[in-house]
Amino acid sequence: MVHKIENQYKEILNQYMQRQSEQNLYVGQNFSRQLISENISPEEVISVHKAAMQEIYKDLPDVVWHSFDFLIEMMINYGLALQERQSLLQRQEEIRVEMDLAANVQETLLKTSLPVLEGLDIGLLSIPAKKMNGDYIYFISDADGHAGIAVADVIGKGLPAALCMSMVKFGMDSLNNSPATPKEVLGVINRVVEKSIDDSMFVSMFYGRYDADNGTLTYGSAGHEPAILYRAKTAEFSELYAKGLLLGVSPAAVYEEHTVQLEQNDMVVMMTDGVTEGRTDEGFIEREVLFQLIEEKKDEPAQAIVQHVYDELERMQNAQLHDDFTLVIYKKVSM
Amino acid sequence: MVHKIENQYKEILNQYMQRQSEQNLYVGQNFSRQLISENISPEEVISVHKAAMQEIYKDLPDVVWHSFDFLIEMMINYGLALQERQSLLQRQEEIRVEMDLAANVQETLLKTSLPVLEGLDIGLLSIPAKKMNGDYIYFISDADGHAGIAVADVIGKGLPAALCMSMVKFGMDSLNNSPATPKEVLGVINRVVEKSIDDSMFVSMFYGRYDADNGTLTYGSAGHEPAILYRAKTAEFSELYAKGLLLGVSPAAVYEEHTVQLEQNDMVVMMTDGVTEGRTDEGFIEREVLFQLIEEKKDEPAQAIVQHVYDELERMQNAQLHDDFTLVIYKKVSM
Amino acid sequence: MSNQSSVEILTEWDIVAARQLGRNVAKELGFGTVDQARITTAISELARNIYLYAGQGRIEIQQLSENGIKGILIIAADQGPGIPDIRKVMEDGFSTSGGLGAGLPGVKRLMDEFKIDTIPGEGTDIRATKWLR
Amino acid sequence: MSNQSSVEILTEWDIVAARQLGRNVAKELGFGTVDQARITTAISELARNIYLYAGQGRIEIQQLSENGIKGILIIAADQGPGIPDIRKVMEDGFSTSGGLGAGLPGVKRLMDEFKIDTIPGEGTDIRATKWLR
Ligand SMILES: [Mn+2]
Ligand SMILES: [Mn+2]
Ligand SMILES: [Mn+2]
Ligand SMILES: [Mn+2]
Repeated sequence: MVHKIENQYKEILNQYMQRQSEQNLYVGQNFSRQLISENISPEEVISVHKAAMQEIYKDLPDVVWHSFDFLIEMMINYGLALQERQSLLQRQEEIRVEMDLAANVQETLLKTSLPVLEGLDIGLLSIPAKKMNGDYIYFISDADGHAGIAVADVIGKGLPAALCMSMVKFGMDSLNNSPATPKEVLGVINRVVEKSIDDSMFVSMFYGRYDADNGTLTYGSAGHEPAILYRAKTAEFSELYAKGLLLGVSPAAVYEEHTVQLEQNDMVVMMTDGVTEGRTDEGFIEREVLFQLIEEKKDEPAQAIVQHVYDELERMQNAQLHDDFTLVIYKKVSM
Repeated sequence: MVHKIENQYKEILNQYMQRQSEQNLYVGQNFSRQLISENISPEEVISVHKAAMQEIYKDLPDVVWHSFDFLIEMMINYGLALQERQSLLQRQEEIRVEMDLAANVQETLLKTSLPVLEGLDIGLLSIPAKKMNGDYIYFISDADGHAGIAVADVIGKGLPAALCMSMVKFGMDSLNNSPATPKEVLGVINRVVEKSIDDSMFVSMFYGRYDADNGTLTYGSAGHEPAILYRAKTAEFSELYAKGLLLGVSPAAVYEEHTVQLEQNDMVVMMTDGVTEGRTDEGFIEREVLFQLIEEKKDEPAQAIVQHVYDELERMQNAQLHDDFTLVIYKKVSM
Repeated sequence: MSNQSSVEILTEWDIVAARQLGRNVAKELGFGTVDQARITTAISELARNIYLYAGQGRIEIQQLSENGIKGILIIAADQGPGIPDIRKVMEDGFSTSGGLGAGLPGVKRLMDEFKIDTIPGEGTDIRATKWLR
Repeated sequence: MSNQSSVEILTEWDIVAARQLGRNVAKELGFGTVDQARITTAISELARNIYLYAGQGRIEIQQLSENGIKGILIIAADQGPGIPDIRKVMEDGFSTSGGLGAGLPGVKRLMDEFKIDTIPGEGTDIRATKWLR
């Protein structure tokens, strides 16, 4: 095989030496790719080059041959660096496989089921910026017509954030089937996070609880992006703000809760900062852009609205998500 | 700077051309390292080489210079591969930082506190083979003089195993302060794992519960490495075996439990397969080797015994752990 | 100020023509041998992408002059299928590990500036610039 | 059958002497120019490690012949501090990212076989072999 390479090289070099045409260089460069893919090191290329020259121009002075020997010596460390690249590529592939598997485990671990409630249409989309999602949605529903939802965002991304999320999930599990209010839920999870987590790790969370009996939403927030309320009657948007520290900052943190009455076709839009802090070439995406996108599809099912907002925002950002993107819409519909 | 490199190169090459000594090549190769560290690509090396030759031997025939031009063209793709190595190294460093942070989070997440019980001396060591530990120890103690311990091993390593562990931990948390027996504990955790985890992910677990009132240990096992009982009186070792499927295989799995009476200075040695399946140049480590190591230090505190076993086994394996290593000793001592 | 010329890419011979055009312009602008070879390689790679994935397209070479600094701009434009996942093709090792060539990350490294616009189903426009220092 | 010779490493000049010895033996055995340069580089790296980290030690070169196949064995031995974390020094990028040289992973790549024995506080013994094909 080495012999075949030597002959091919000599042939290509010989052509080039006669004409020095672009065509010859193109052929030579394509050949160099093949050499790399066959793990031929640069010092071997020089050695093959020298041998080819010796055959074609045997009468060149000795200094020429010595000069190639020197180049071979200079290239040895370059050859080693290239071999290192091969093993780094392999390692990268192994890590990719492990990350994929971990992302799968995370998905199974964190799975939650969408509540089914007459009169409530839910749309939901959560897209990670990297392999592992640092945003998290958890539903708590009970038989009494309540649909509770937690939308959380770990400060930090990737692996550490994913591990942190699993903690939040098990904290929420311990509340399942209990009719806890936003104030209570945020208080419990705050203590879980505060107790178990590194000092540098914080979680923001919005908790909303829809009551199908009277069509109200009660909500609270732990330093989270405010939700948006859309009033169908007046076509107006407003923010659902509630005061509260990030989870994990202080065990004594207390959380507010507020209640709004939803009317027919009103929507509550809950999200993480990945939705509002998307960056385009012209700067951050304005809230008004979000309002407009929602309004464009306001008469469609919640899932279609959510998908539309994502598609358009993704397009504006040239498909480059800088942060995990999570968007949920609760839409009150006719029973 | 490039000018300085050109001059240095010419000087070194010139020396070599005159004498072709090993000394010159040594200097040249050291210089090539410097070039790599300054991101000088191989095509630039050829170009600098050509320029130096042109200055030293201006009268060489044109074919020599053409031949260098051809080499430059051949080296461009090699240069790109080298730049790729740089960015791969950088990426590897980023991943290392993320892994370290995740390992920290995992440690905080999974922390458990050693029970303090009069008459019971506990030694404990858990060393991961990679960054993230796939072995796990969890203590459940109560005010009634019970010291429960779970020793678990996820089948699989790294990230996915770490995520799985956090699930086991929160399952155990839900049992805390309840006087559950091994049979009950294994049953509960089996259902948690079975429900939430990927089909390919299993966990082996030993659960032992020491009762300080009467000096008994009740234990059960879910497909885990058997614990070892050391009888101080007879200096004999025996296995504490209990039947049971791996956690996560079947929701209907039922677990046995057995009880042994511990006497003064008796020891229960619990471990993961990383302890017994360590490989040396001569093959697996025999159980008898483990027995001998324990016996050598049997009169010392449990922690000293555990440390001694680890040090010696590590030495036998040339410091290369193939699996996570976890070893716990419960030693009954005088009140 | 800019001065342009272009080559239609239809056959593999056109790749060579585009290379030749680029090398001539680079030489004329005063780029050294190594930079000439790099610019030519970048053009080669872009032309080859057009030839292989879009079937046809165009390589355009412009001479630039900004604030007295000269440069060369390569534009590779096609109406091919576009690139569905830019993140992936810009990843190291995606195209090069099999020795398939420099790929787009390679072009980016060979030049000083690099911009890619692609719309699935409509085509791709890549612009790469190198300045003379 | 083996034929040996060695060089004490005390000063930087001894690195050159060890290289020269290794290159001569490699040439004599019939290794080509590139392999001669690789064997020499491996020796250089090992001798340099001794010089830098152990202060003194020895490079031994043996000619091997097994089943009619010839080879060269490099032994680098010192009574230095030993290597506390082998995993780390054998990791890619640990020693080379700063351009500090091939490091031990480099020596391993340059040769066919590689074995390292080290005891902290007592010293290090590294053996690397290359066979003539
Ligand atoms: Mn986040
Ligand atoms: Mn975010
Ligand atoms: Mn394991
Ligand atoms: Mn194991």
